[in-house]
Amino acid sequence: MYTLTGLKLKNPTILAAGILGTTGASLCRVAREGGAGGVVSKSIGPMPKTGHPNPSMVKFECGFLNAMGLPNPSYPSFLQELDIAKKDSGVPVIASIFGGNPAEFKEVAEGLLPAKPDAFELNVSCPHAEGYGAAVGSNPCLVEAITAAVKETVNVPVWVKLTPNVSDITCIGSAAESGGADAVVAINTLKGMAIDIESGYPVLGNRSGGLSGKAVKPVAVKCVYDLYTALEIPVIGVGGVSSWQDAVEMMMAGAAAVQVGSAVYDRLDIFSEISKGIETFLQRKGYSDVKELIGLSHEMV
Amino acid sequence: MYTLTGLKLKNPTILAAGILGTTGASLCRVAREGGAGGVVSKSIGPMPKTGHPNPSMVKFECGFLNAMGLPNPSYPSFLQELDIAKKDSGVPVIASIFGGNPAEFKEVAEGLLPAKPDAFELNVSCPHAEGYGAAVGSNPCLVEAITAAVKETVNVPVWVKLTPNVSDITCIGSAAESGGADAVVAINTLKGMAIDIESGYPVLGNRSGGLSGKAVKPVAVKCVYDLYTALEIPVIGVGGVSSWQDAVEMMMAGAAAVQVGSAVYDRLDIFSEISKGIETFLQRKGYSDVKELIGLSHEMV
Amino acid sequence: MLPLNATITRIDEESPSVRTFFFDFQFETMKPGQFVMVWVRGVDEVPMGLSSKNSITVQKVGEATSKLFELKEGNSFGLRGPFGKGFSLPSEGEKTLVIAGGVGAAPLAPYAEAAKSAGSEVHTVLGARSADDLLFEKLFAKTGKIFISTDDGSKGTKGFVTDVLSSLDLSVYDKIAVCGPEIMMASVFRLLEDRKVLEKSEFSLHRYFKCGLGVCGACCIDKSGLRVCRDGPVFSGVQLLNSELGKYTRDASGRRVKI
Amino acid sequence: MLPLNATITRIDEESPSVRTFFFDFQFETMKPGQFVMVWVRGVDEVPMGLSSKNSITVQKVGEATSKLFELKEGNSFGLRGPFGKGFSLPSEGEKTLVIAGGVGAAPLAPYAEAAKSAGSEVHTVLGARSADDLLFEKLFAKTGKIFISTDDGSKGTKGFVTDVLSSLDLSVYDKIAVCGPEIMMASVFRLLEDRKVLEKSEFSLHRYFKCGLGVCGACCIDKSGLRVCRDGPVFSGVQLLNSELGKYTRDASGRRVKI
Ligand SMILES: Cc1cc2nc3c(=O)[nH]c(=O)nc-3n(C[C@H](O)[C@H](O)[C@H](O)COP(=O)(O)OP(=O)(O)OC[C@H]3O[C@@H](n4cnc5c(N)ncnc54)[C@H](O)[C@@H]3O)c2cc1C
Ligand SMILES: Cc1cc2nc3c(=O)[nH]c(=O)nc-3n(C[C@H](O)[C@H](O)[C@H](O)COP(=O)(O)OP(=O)(O)OC[C@H]3O[C@@H](n4cnc5c(N)ncnc54)[C@H](O)[C@@H]3O)c2cc1C
Ligand SMILES: Cc1cc2nc3c(=O)[nH]c(=O)nc-3n(C[C@H](O)[C@H](O)[C@H](O)COP(=O)(O)O)c2cc1C
Ligand SMILES: Cc1cc2nc3c(=O)[nH]c(=O)nc-3n(C[C@H](O)[C@H](O)[C@H](O)COP(=O)(O)O)c2cc1C
Ligand code: FES
Ligand code: FES
Repeated sequence: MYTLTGLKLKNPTILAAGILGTTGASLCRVAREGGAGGVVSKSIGPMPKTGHPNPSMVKFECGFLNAMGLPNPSYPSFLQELDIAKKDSGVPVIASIFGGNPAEFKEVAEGLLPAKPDAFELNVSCPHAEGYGAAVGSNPCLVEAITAAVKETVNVPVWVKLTPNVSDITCIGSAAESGGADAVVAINTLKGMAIDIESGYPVLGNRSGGLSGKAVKPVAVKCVYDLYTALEIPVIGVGGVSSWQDAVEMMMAGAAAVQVGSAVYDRLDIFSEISKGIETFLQRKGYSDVKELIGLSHEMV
Repeated sequence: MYTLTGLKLKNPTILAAGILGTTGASLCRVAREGGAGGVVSKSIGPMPKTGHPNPSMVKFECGFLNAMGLPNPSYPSFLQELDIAKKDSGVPVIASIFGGNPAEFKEVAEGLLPAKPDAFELNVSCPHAEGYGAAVGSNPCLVEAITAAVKETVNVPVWVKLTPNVSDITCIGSAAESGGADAVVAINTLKGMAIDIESGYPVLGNRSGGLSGKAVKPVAVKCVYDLYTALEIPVIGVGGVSSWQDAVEMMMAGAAAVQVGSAVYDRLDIFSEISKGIETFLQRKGYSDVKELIGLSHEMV
Repeated sequence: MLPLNATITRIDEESPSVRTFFFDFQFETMKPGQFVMVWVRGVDEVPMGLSSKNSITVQKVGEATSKLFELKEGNSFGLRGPFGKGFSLPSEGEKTLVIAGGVGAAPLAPYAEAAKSAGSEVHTVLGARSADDLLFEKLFAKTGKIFISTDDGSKGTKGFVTDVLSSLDLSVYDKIAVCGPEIMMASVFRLLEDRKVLEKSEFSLHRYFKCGLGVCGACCIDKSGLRVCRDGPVFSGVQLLNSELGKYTRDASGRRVKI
Repeated sequence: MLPLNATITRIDEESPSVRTFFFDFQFETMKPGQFVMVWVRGVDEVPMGLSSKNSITVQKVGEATSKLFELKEGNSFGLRGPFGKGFSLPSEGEKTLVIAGGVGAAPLAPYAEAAKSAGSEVHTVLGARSADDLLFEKLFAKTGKIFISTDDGSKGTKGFVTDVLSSLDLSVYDKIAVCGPEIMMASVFRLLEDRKVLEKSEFSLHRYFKCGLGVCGACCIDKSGLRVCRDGPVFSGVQLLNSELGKYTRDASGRRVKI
């Protein structure tokens, strides 16, 4: 058992938001078959959204580009999915939510409370949804206000998910901390795009989108490293984690736990694999507790 | 022949700054053996700098991390190298320069004028040199002032190289344009780091550094795409270009020419290879001029 | 993998609303039942079963398929794939029953051929609204015995494929492969369950696909949480016990929609 | 490739200032003359020739090498490589002359062994400041005839390797492999040029390395612009004609420094 902002996780690997998180059943599957220590839902908003036209996700050599456009059934419809996840997943279920302003965030959080999510994750970082995500998450004042608004509304932990598409991520992280966040999550995807040279068309339906997977790991590690230095609250590391080595690296940079997104493409049980790999590593190195890894690289000078 | 801000290039591929650009002889080799249409020197500053301790560059699956720390012999020593490059490379030679403020940029530009570089490229984008590069290049006012200061000093084209580590690269690009830049170059490396999990030490001597190579291409394409929309002046695309397809993609996004950095790792004659590949592509597609590719994706809606 | 550029080499008119588009390369490793994401540039990208190594067979239903229907030989579209799990092939000497409804015949045509090549005796139950809409009738006839049903009785049994099935001895088949509209598949499912032959059956499902890669979760079905795009689209009948099949699907936003 | 973790399995004291560090894995594909980047964590990363598939032989000269000398068996350092171009091996029956000065013997020791294994007759000219500093004397002696020079005359010819060379008939050798301090290599170069045997010779150069990958340009030599880390460190004598060898090198900032 591993405690993070009061949540008891089976292990320090968590399903990232927007990955296999649209239905309660798939969240349960990731927890049970995949071995995730906790699961985050798809980001849920105030109104149903169909998202951007396809192609909404493509794979390339070093990662993935996606522009889903925050498709979601809105909070009233998602309640039943959250119920299923809470009942059957056997792990903490974190509801990811988004909105265009503090009031919308508050509305969605309130709306999902009946299903008793174990925590909320505030998506102020999606890079390709106009008026949402990074559009609000690049502004420290808004991030603080949104965090405070949700904190006021709920009495479970609130995590704030940050965008790397800013000059200084620690400044946004600090705003979340000031707003009362219990943890920050870094990183959401990097702004990116690809063009089909045969036709000249941008490949994504939305023209541009967000980069994830192996390509972004060094960027994520750096963000986590800097946030660990700047903040008091825990940092949850996400971005390109696809092996136990990546997870250890992220934790040494300062991550209290890791989230895994794109790498479910390789295999669903990546979570068990990572958590077993970490255990073996701890044993080999003679560490008594995974917590000893957290921020270790800061001491190596 | 291909004209870019008045420079006559053999082809639209240019050696990126900081790659094989410390000596005149190696610049000549990249032009003659490598087939580059133009070459940019290592960034040269006001004082000799030895750079960060090693490891200063490592390769990983999807790219490279480097933290050279702007090692350079300073402009007085570099004059003789620039002379050699100008005399023997047979292509336009662009002097990349850096400083901590407009006056330093002016000093370096002036100092290199005797060697008659064909253009200057202002490095306001290196992500791992304190007080230089991105430290000044994230501030639009400084970028405008620096550009203006160099423009005042020299009468050859001035390119401004931008950092992607900002919330909105077009805002920095516009500042360069207002300062009188003849072109912008995007992108310099993305902030990133890697940790050696066996020891816990960050791998780079400087702890963190900049990400280049394949991993950053989607980010670079997006920056070029956005800059092409926002600016009047040409955009030169750099970041992860390692094949003619990448070059075509970059040009379709809006790049008037491409620079190639990390991919010289694969082979030195990547420049000839790319320019031949572009030619064949133009023929196959029935385009009469490479310029028809520039910004093409903006028309595909 | 970014979309490949597929240039149309031939277009076959299969029925008033269905065309087969052949393109200029082959998915050599394709298994019948696998699908591709077809990118109609500037419009949308939609899943289509491969009707051969180098073709898709498309029913015109909405925006993307209408745009596809405007394309001519020499035009091109983007293709990613082949994705997903196909139908399992019979072994030599096994008997195979193919049950195809409407455009569901598309992935079953190469399956029937492959089953025959594998040395299986193949029977097909082919259903459509009317005679004109029957797909790949000749092809299925070539691979073995064929039973036809049409809603309007213009050919074969009047009614649904289940009306044909009710008169067949299903216990003789080793593999039963089903694809068609969900309502039809749900009826077939119940029938096969009743006849206790569900464990020999496989169904190819349709759900709204976004990524097609098994990452986004848009296509997951209840209660298993299986991904239609990756764990399917072909599922064994047993995997679909207690599933949402025939009850509801989800729209692009993830909301449940009654079938 | 990120640095591998190399754990020290044995340390051999070769001379008062030189130690060989054996580590716990082998660079199976290593060619003599190739180098690794040795990462002394928290200090620096420096190039070292491989003195065998699983060892480096290090002279203590400054910060990184001093830190290395503090390490014990069981301690570890990081290793990237093997990088660069090694010495070319003789064919069976060819005669090889090895010319090693100081710690330049490190990459030449595995070369002499490999040359002998390839069926070549190997002669070695081994130079050092004094008898105590002679490296791998026994190893070279095992691979063939050995000629020794010491600056102080404490063993062999008093003087430099060139003093030994001047009394040898160099025309009998098919390969001449040279590594040592630059001053020494420059003298050898001139001597070989005079004797018109430069085209048989190869020299392993030292320059300041940053990336070690052939990308940054820190190690390029005049006038060719060749990269010592990638196109070298071993160059043919002919490649070095009209080069900066023996004239100047560059410091970490890229400034020319007289030799
Ligand atoms: C695995 C699979 C294989 C398929 N194979 C074939 C085939 O071989 N031949 C064929 O004609 N059709 C096939 N389909 C159905 C085909 O994908 C839809 O007919 C097509 O998407 C309609 O697109 P549209 O833009 O023309 O219609 P729209 O007007 O966009 O929508 C009409 C209906 O098509 C479906 N649809 C639209 N977009 C998608 C999407 N991204 N993913 C899934 N369904 C969508 C929805 O049910 C929607 O209600 C298959 C579907 C799946 C999931
Ligand atoms: C291809 C190659 C192979 C080598 N093989 C061996 C070997 O087998 N055994 C051995 O003892 N030495 C070898 N050297 C030399 C070795 O790299 C230096 O002795 C070592 O770098 C000194 O580091 P330091 O920190 O102890 O010294 P410092 O105090 O840092 O510097 C002392 C001198 O060492 C050299 N040096 C320092 N850093 C570097 C660097 N990054 N790249 C190149 N030179 C540097 C410079 O000449 C410097 O003036 C080799 C060098 C090269 C280029
Ligand atoms: C298909 C897809 C959908 C995503 N949807 C969301 C989302 O709804 N909310 C969110 O906060 N992040 C979303 N993300 C971002 C991921 O949660 C994660 O931050 C990012 O992908 C980096 O991690 P990875 O490299 O492990 O994928 C999505 C990512 C992908 C690839
Ligand atoms: C080793 C190395 C050194 C670099 N030095 C400089 C530099 O001095 N000045 C500069 O403007 N950019 C420098 N860059 C950035 C490159 O010019 C280029 O913008 C970046 O690497 C992305 O391109 P790539 O993916 O083709 O390498 C350097 C990059 C590398 C890898
Ligand atoms: S469509 Fe994304 S998981 Fe199936
Ligand atoms: S050390 Fe970088 S090119 Fe040789």
